[in-house]
Amino acid sequence: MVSINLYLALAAILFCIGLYGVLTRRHLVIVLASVELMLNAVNINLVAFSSIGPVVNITGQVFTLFVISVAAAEVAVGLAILIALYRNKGSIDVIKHDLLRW
Amino acid sequence: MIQNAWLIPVFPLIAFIILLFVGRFLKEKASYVGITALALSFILSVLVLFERIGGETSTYVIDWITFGSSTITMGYEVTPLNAMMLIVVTVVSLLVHVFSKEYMHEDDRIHVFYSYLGLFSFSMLGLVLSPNILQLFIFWELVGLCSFLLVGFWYFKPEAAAAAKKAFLTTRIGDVGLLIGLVLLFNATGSFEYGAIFSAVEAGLVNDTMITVIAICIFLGAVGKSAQFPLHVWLPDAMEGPTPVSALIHAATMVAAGVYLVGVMYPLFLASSTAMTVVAYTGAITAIFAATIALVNTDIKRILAYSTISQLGFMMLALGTGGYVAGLFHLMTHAFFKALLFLGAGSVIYAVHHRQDIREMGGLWSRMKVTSITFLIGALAIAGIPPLAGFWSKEGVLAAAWEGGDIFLFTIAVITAFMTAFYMFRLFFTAFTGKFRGDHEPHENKKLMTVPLSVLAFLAIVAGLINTPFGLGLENFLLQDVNVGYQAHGELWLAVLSIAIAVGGIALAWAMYYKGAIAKDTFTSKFPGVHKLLLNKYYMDELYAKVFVQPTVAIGRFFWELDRNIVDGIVNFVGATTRITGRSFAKRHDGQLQTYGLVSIIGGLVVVAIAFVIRGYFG
Amino acid sequence: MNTQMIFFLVFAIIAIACAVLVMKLSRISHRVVAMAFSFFAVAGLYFLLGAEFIGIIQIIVYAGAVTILFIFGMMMTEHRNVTFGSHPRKAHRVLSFLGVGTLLGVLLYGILNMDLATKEPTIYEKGTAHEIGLELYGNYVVPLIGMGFLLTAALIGAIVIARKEAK
Amino acid sequence: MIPNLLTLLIFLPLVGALFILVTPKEYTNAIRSLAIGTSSVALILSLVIWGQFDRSISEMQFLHSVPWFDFNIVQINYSVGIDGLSMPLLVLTTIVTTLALFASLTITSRVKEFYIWSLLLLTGMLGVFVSLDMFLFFLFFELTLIPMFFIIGIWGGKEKYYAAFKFLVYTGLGSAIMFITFIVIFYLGAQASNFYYLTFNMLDLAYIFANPDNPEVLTSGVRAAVFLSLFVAFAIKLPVFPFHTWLPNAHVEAPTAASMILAGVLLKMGGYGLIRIGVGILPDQAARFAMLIAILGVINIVYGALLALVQTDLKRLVAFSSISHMGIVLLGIASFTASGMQGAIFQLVSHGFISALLFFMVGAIYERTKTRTISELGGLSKSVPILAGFMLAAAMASVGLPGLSGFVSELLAFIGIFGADASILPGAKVLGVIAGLGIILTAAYLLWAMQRTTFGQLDEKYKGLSDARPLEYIPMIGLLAFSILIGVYPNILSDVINITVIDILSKIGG
Amino acid sequence: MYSAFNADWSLMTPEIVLAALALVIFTLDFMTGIKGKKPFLGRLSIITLIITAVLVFLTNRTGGSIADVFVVDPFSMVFKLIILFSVIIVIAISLYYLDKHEDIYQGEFYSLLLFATLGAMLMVSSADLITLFIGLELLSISSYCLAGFKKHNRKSTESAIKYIVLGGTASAFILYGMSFLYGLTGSTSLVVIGQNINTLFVDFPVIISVSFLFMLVGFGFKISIVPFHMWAPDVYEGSPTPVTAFLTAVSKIAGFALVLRLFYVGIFGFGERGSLLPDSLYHEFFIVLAIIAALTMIIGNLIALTQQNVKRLMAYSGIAQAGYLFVPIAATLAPYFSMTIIAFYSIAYVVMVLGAFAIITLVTEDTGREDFSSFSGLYKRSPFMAIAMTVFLVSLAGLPLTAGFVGKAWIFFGAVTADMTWLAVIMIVTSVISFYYYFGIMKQMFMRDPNPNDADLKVPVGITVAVSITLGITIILGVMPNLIVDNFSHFNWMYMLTR
Repeated sequence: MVSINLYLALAAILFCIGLYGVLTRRHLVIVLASVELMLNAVNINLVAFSSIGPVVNITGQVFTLFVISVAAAEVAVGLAILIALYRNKGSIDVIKHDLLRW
Repeated sequence: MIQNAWLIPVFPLIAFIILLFVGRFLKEKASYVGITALALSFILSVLVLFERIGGETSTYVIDWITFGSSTITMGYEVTPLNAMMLIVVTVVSLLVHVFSKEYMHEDDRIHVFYSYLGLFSFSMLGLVLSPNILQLFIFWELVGLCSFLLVGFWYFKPEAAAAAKKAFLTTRIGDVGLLIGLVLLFNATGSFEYGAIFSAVEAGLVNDTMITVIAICIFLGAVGKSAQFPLHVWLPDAMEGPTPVSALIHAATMVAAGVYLVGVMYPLFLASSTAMTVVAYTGAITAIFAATIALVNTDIKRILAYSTISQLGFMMLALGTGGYVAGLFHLMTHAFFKALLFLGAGSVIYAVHHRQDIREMGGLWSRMKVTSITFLIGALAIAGIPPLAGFWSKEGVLAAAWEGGDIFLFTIAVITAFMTAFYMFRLFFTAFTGKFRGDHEPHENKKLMTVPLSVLAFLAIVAGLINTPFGLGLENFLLQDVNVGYQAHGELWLAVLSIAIAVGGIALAWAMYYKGAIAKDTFTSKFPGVHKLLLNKYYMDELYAKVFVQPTVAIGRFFWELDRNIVDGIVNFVGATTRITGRSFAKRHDGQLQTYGLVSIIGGLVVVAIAFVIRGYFG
Repeated sequence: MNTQMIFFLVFAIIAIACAVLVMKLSRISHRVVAMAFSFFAVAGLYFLLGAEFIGIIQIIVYAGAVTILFIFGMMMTEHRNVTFGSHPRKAHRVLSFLGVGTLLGVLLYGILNMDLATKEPTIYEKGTAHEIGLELYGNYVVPLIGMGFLLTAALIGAIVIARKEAK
Repeated sequence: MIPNLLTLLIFLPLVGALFILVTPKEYTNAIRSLAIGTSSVALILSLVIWGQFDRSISEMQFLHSVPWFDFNIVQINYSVGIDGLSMPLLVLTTIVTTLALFASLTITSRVKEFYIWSLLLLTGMLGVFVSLDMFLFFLFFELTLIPMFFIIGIWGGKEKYYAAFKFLVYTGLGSAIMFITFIVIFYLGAQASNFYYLTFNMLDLAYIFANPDNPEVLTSGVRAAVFLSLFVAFAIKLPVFPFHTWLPNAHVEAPTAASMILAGVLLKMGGYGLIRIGVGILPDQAARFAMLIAILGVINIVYGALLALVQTDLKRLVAFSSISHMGIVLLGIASFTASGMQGAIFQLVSHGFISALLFFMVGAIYERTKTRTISELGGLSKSVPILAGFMLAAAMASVGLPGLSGFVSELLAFIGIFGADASILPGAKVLGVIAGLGIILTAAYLLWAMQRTTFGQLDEKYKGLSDARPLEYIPMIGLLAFSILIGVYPNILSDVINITVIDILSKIGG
Repeated sequence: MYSAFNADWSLMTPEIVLAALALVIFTLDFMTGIKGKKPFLGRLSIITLIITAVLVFLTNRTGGSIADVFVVDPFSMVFKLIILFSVIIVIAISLYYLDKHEDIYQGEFYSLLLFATLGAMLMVSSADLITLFIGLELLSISSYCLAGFKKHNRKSTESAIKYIVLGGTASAFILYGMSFLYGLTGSTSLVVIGQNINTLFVDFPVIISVSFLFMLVGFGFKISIVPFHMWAPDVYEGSPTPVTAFLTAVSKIAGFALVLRLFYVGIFGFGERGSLLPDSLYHEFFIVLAIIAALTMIIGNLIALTQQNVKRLMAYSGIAQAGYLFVPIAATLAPYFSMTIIAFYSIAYVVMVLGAFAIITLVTEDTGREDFSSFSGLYKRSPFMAIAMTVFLVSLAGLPLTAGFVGKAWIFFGAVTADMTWLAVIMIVTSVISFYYYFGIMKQMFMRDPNPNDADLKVPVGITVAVSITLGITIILGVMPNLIVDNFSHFNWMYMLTR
C-alpha cells in the first residue's frame, strides 16, 4: 500500500524539475521535453487521484488520456516550429532568439 | 437749470467721443470742438452756481449694482462745495483749452490732445458732481488715466513714457488704499452715500479705531493724488507732459482732488483726532519739504511743480488743523494763480523754443510784456501780497494752523510761506530780469495765449475777495449744510506777519538775484552738503528704486526661477520618472523566453507573498 | 515495506533520476533516451496504480511516438554533440533555482500535510479500458470530438510550418 | 412644440460642424462663413435665452431632462438647465467663441479642421455650463479636451507638441480626479439616502448631502476628502497656484483664437465647477476650507503678478496675468458673502472678455511684427495707433480701471473679503490688504509692458506696419464694448446673478 | 448515468455547423492547389461565421446543457457572438493581408482560424474542466501555428516558439491546478467542484490555494495579465498582423469568458440571484486578483509609453486593457454585475481594438514600416482612416462618447461600489497616462506631414467595411449604450450553474 501523498510528491518533484528545465536549459528540444515532463507530472496526479484518491472514479484516467494526446499534439507542433526556426536562424539555442525585445 | 447739472460733464464727454472718431479728419479744428464744449459747461456751471447760491439743489440717482440685499447707486448732486469746484474746473479747463490751441498747433496729434482734454474735463467734473464716494472713486481713477495719457502724450520721449507710468503707479498705490478705505467704510456703514455715511458715523455705529483706519486709508488716496509726502515723487516728473496739461491737471484741478476728497469726507476726519493729526503733519512736512527742493531747482516747470506740492501741503495742513474753509478757499485761489503761473511758464517756454532751464532765460521782461506782468501777478499772489488772492487764503491757512494750537505746525507754515516768496521771486528775477542768456531771441506770443493769462491774472487778483475778514461770502456759502466745527479767522498781527514774511522773502530774492547784493552762492558754499541733498530731491527716487522697485523685481525673478525649476520642474520630473520607469520595465523584455518564464514565476510568488502579507497570513 | 512500495520507490527513483539526467547530460541524444526511460518509469507507476490502459497508452504515445518525434527534431537540427552549457546569466540560474525551489517547497508542504486515506489501487473487473470507453463516449464525447479537431489543427499546422519549400 | 432652447443651443454647433464636415475643404470661405454663422446663431440663441431668463426665481430654468441610459442600477440622465450662475457664462461662451472665430480668419492652413474642432469645442463648453447631471458634466468637460489638444498641436507655435501634451495629460488628470470624486459622491449619496437616490443629478445630491437619511456615512472626514479632491480637480483647470504650470505653455503656444477661448472660457469651467458642484454640494466643507481657498487665491494674485512682472514674452505675461486674475475668483468665493460670490462670477465673465481681448491684441501685434519679445517692440503707437490704443484699453481693463468690467469684480470681491464672516474666514482683512498689493503689481507689470511696447521709440523695421484691418475691429470693439457695458452698468449682470447667489449662500450653515 | 446518450444535441448546432464548414473549406483548399491566392476561401469563411453567428443567436437563447459538460446560456451566447464577430473582422483584415503575402498558405490559414474559433466557442460554453481544457488547447495550438505562419520570417517563427514553449508551460500549470480540483472533488464538473470547494478549503487550504494560484498563472498567461504577460509583446510583434488582431481580440476575450466561468461557477460560486455567497472563496483570494489587476494596469501603460513599434504598442495597450477587464473580477460586488460589465467592455474592447488593427494592418503593410512614423500624415493620405483611428484611440483611452468610455466608466463604477476605490484610482490614473501614447499616434496622423515616398493610401473594400462597422459600433455604443446595456442588465447569465 502506497500513500497517495507519495505519488503526489513525486509528481510535484517531476513538475518542478520540468519547470526548472524550461527555465534554464538552452537546447530548445530539451525545453520542449521539460514541458512534457511537467505534463507527465500532471498525469501522475490524475491517475493517482482516480485510482486511490479520496473519491475514486475513472474520470481522472479519461482526463489523462486527453492530456496525453494534447501533449503529443503540442510536441508535434512545437517540433515543427522548431524546425522552421532552425531553417531560418540556423540555431536552436534559446539564448540566440531575441530578435523581438523591448 | 440746476436739474440739468448732469449736462456739465456730458459736454466734454461728447467732445471726447466726437474727437475719438472723427478727430483724425479734423486735425487743427479739433480745438474748436473742445473749446465749445467747455464753454457750454462753463456757462452751465455758472448758472448752476447762482441757482445754488439761490438755495436750490438737485439730486438724482439710479441703481448701479445689486448684491445680496444691498444696492449701490450712481447719479449726481449739487452741493455748495462742488458748485464752487465746478466753476474752478470749468474756468481753468476752458482757458487751458484756449491756450493750447496756439501752444499745440504744431503737433500733428493735436486732435488726440483735445480728446484727452475732453475726457479729463468730463472725469474731473464727474468727480466733482458725485453724490457718493464710490462714484467719486470711479472718476478719480479716470482722471488718473487722463493724467497718464496726457503726461505720456509725447510717448516717443522715453522720459515722458517713464513719467506717465510713474505717475499712474504712484497714485495707484494711494488709490488701492482709498479703495480699501471705501470697502471698509461700506462694510461698516452699509452705504457709499455721503449722507448715510456721516449719519452712521455720528450715530456711533462705527468704532473709533475703525474710523481712524478708514480715514487714514482714504487719506492715503489723497496723498497719492495730491502728491503729498511720501508719494509726491510723480508730480515733478509729470512735468514731461505739455505745459497746458501741467497747468490744468497738475496744478489746478486733479492734484487738488485729494484736498477735495478730504474736504468731502471732512466729518469723517473730524471724528478721529488721530486722522486729523496725520493729515496736518503730512501737509506740513510736504509743504516745507517741497519748498526746500524748490529753492535750488532751476527747471522753471519743476520749480512750479514743487511749489504746487508745497501749496497742496498747505491745504492739507489747513484741513488737518480744522481749517475747512481755509483749505478749500486756498484750493480755489491756488487753482487760479498756479494755473496762471504754469500758463505763463508755458508761454515763456514756447517763446524760447522749449527750453525750461531758468539759467538760459533772463531779460524776458522787456521782450514779453503781457506774460511777464501776468507772471509777476501770479508770483505776488502766491507769495501772499495783499490784496491778491493768495494773501487772503494763505492767511486763513496760517490762522487755522495757529488755532490748531500746534506751534510746530505753525512755525513750519510760516517758514514755508517765507521760502515760497523767496523761490518764486528767485525764479522771477532769474528768468525775467537781467540780460537774456538763451540763443533764440524770444518775443511775445499771440493773443490766444496772452488772453487766458490776462483772465487768470484778473482772477488771481479778485478771487481772494470773496472770502475776506470783511466779508465771509464763501465761508457762509460752504458751511450751509455741513457741520465742520469752528472756523478760525486770523487777527491783525497774523496778517502783518504774513505780509512781513512775504516781503522778506521777496526782498531776499531781490537782493540775491536782481541786485546781486548778496552772492548767489552764499548759502550753497556754506552748506554744500545740504545743497547737494536738495538738488537731488533728498534722493527720494533713488531710495524708492532701491527699497521697492528693485526688491520686487528681484522677488519676481526668484519666483520665476522657482516656478520653472521647482513647480513646473516637479511636473516634468513626474512625467520623466514615469517614462523612465516604463523604460526600465521595458528593458526586462530582453527577448529571452526563459526570462519571461522566470519573471512569471517570481512575479507570481511575489504577488502571492504581498497578498498574504496584506491579508495577514503567516501568523 | 511491501512490494508495492518497493516498486513505487524503484519507479519513482528511475523517473526522477532520468528527469535529472535529461537536464544534466551533455549529449542531446543521451538526454532524449533518458527522457524515454523517465516515461517508461511513469508508465510503470500507472500499472502500479491499476491503470493498465493508461500505462499502455503512455508507453505507446510517450515512450514511443513522442520520443521518436524528439529524435526527429533532434536529427533535423543540431545533433552533432552540440553542447550549449548552462544559461549565461548566473542571476538567472540562481533565481530560477530559488523560484522553483520555493514552489516545490510550498507544494510538498501542502501535499505532505494532506491526510488522505491510504487505499488499495482500484481494480475494475472489466478492465479500465471498458470503463474509460463508457465514460469517454458517455460523458466526454464533446471534448473527444474537440480533441479530434485539435489533432487535425495540430496536423495541419505542423505540416504547413515544417514543410520544406521547393525553391 | 418648440424644442428646449438649451438643447438646441448645445447641439447647434455640432450640426454646424457636420455641415462643415461635408463641405469640400477647398471652399474655405464657405467653411468660414458656415462656422461663424453657426456660432453667431448660437450667440443670438443665447441672447434670446438671456432675454427670456426669469431674474426673479432662483430655481433652474429651461429644464430639459430625458433618461439617457442606465448602468443596471444607476440612471444616467441627459438633464440640462440654467440659473443665474450659468446664464452669464453661457452668453460669455457664445460671445467669446464667435469673436474668436472672427479673430481666427487669419488661419489659412487646414481651415476646415480648425473650424470643426472649434465648433466641437463650443458644444463642449456650452454643455459644461448647462448640464445638471454630473456624468453629463464630466462628459462635456472631457469633450473640450480633445479639440483643444488638436488646435494647439496643429496650429500652435514652436513648442506646440510639448504644450499640447502637457495640456492634455495635466488637465486630463484633473478631470480624472473629478470623475473619481463624482462617482464617490454618487455612491455616498446612494448610501446616505439608503439607496433611494441613485442619481448623478447635482441638485438631488446637494439635497441629500444637506440632509442625509443616515448621516453616519457622511462623516466630516469623508466630506472633507470629497471636497478637497473636487477642489484639486477644478483647481487644475482654473488654474490655482501649484497646478498652474500647464497654462503658460498652452497659452503661449496656442494660436490666437485658441488662446482667446482658452483664457476666455475654458478656465471659467474650473471656477464654475467649483461654485456649482464644490460649493453647491458641499457648502459646509467649502466654508470649512474657506481659509485655504482664500490663501490660495491671494497666492495666485500675488504670485501670478510677480511672475508676470519679469516676463520677457508678451503673451506669457498675459498668461500669467490670467493666473493672477483667477485669484480674485477664489478670493470672492472664499469670502462667502453675496458680494464676494458675485465678484467671483463677475470676474469670471469680465476676465473672459478682457483676457480674450488682450490675447487678441498680442496676436494681432505678433502677426505684424513677428515677435512677442517685449524688448524688441516699442513705439507701436506711432505705426499702429489703433491697435496700440485697443492694447492700452485692454491693459487698463485688466488693471481694473473703473468704467471697465474688471473694476466691478475687484470691487465686489474686495467688499466681500473685507466683509467676510470672521467665523468662516478669520483674518480676512489681512488677506484683502495683500491682495490689494497684488492689484498694485498688476498695474505695475501691465503699464511696464505698455511702456515698453506701445510707448517709446519706434524700431525702424516696424515703420511700415499696417494698422487694424476692418475684420479685426469686430473682435476688438466687440470685446471692449462688453467690458465697458458691464463696467458702466453692472446691474445688467447682477440682477441675473443675485438671486442665485443668495440661494447658494443660504445653503451655508451661517 | 451516461447523460450524453440522451442529450439534446441540437444545442450544439452552431459548433457542429462551424466544424463541418471548416472541414469543407479545408478540403476545398486541397482541391485548389497547394499555394496561390485563395480569397474566396476567406469569403466562404466569413459566410460560415455569419451562419454560425445566426445559429448561435437562435439556439443559445434557450438555455440547456449536454451532459453538464457543454452548457448554453446567455453568457455563452453573448461571448460566442463577440468571438464570431471578431473573427469575421479578422478575416476581413486577412483578406487584405494575405493578398500582400504570397508565402502564407491561405487555405490552411483560414481553416486554422476557423478551428481556433471552434475552440474558443467550446471554451465559452464549457462547464467542465476537460471540455474547457480541450477548447483552450484547440484555440492555443491553432494560435501557435498561426503565429508562426510566416515561416520564412525570423520574427514570426521566433514568436511562435516563444508562444508555444511558454504556452505549453502555462497549460501544464493549468492542468496541474485542475488535477487537484478533480482529485479532491472526484469530478471535473465545475458545478460539483463549486459545491464542495468551500469544505475542501477548510480541510486543505494550502492545496486549494495552490491549485487556484496555478490555474491563475495559466489563465493569466492566456489573457496576458502581469506578471504573466511577458510573451505577449514579442508574439504580437512577430506574428502576422491579422493573427495579432486575432490574439488581441479572440484569445483574450475567450480567455476572460473562461476565467469568469471557472471562477464564478467553480471556485467563488454564486447564488440564485447571481449574487456573491457570503462564504465565497472570493473573500480569500480577491486581494491577489486586485494586486494583479493593479500591476497589469500600471505596467502595461507604463511600458506602452516607451514603445515605438505600433504592433508592440498595441500589445502593451492590450495588456493594460486586460487589466481594466480584470478589475471587475477583482472587485466583485455581485458576479452577475461583474459579468455584465465585462461582457459590455469586451464588446467595446473588441470593436475598438479590431478597428485599430484593421487600420494598423493597412498602414504598416502600405508603408512597410511598423514604427510610429508609418502613421505620419495619415490624415493627409486618407482622412477617413485617420478619423476612424482617432475614434478608436480615443475609445481605447476612454474618453467620452465612445464605447470605451462607457465601458470604463462602468468598470469604474463597479470598483467604487465594491468599496475598492483605490483600484479605481489606479485605473483612472493609468488611463490618463495612456492618453500620452494614444494621442502620440494621433500626433503622427494629424500633426506630421506624410513621408514623401508614401503615396496616397489605396483602401481595399474589406478594410473599409471592417473599419466602418467597428467605427459605427464604437460610436453608437458610446452615444446610446442603453441599446445593449438594457438587455444585459436583465440577462440571467448562467442560470444553469447557480449553486
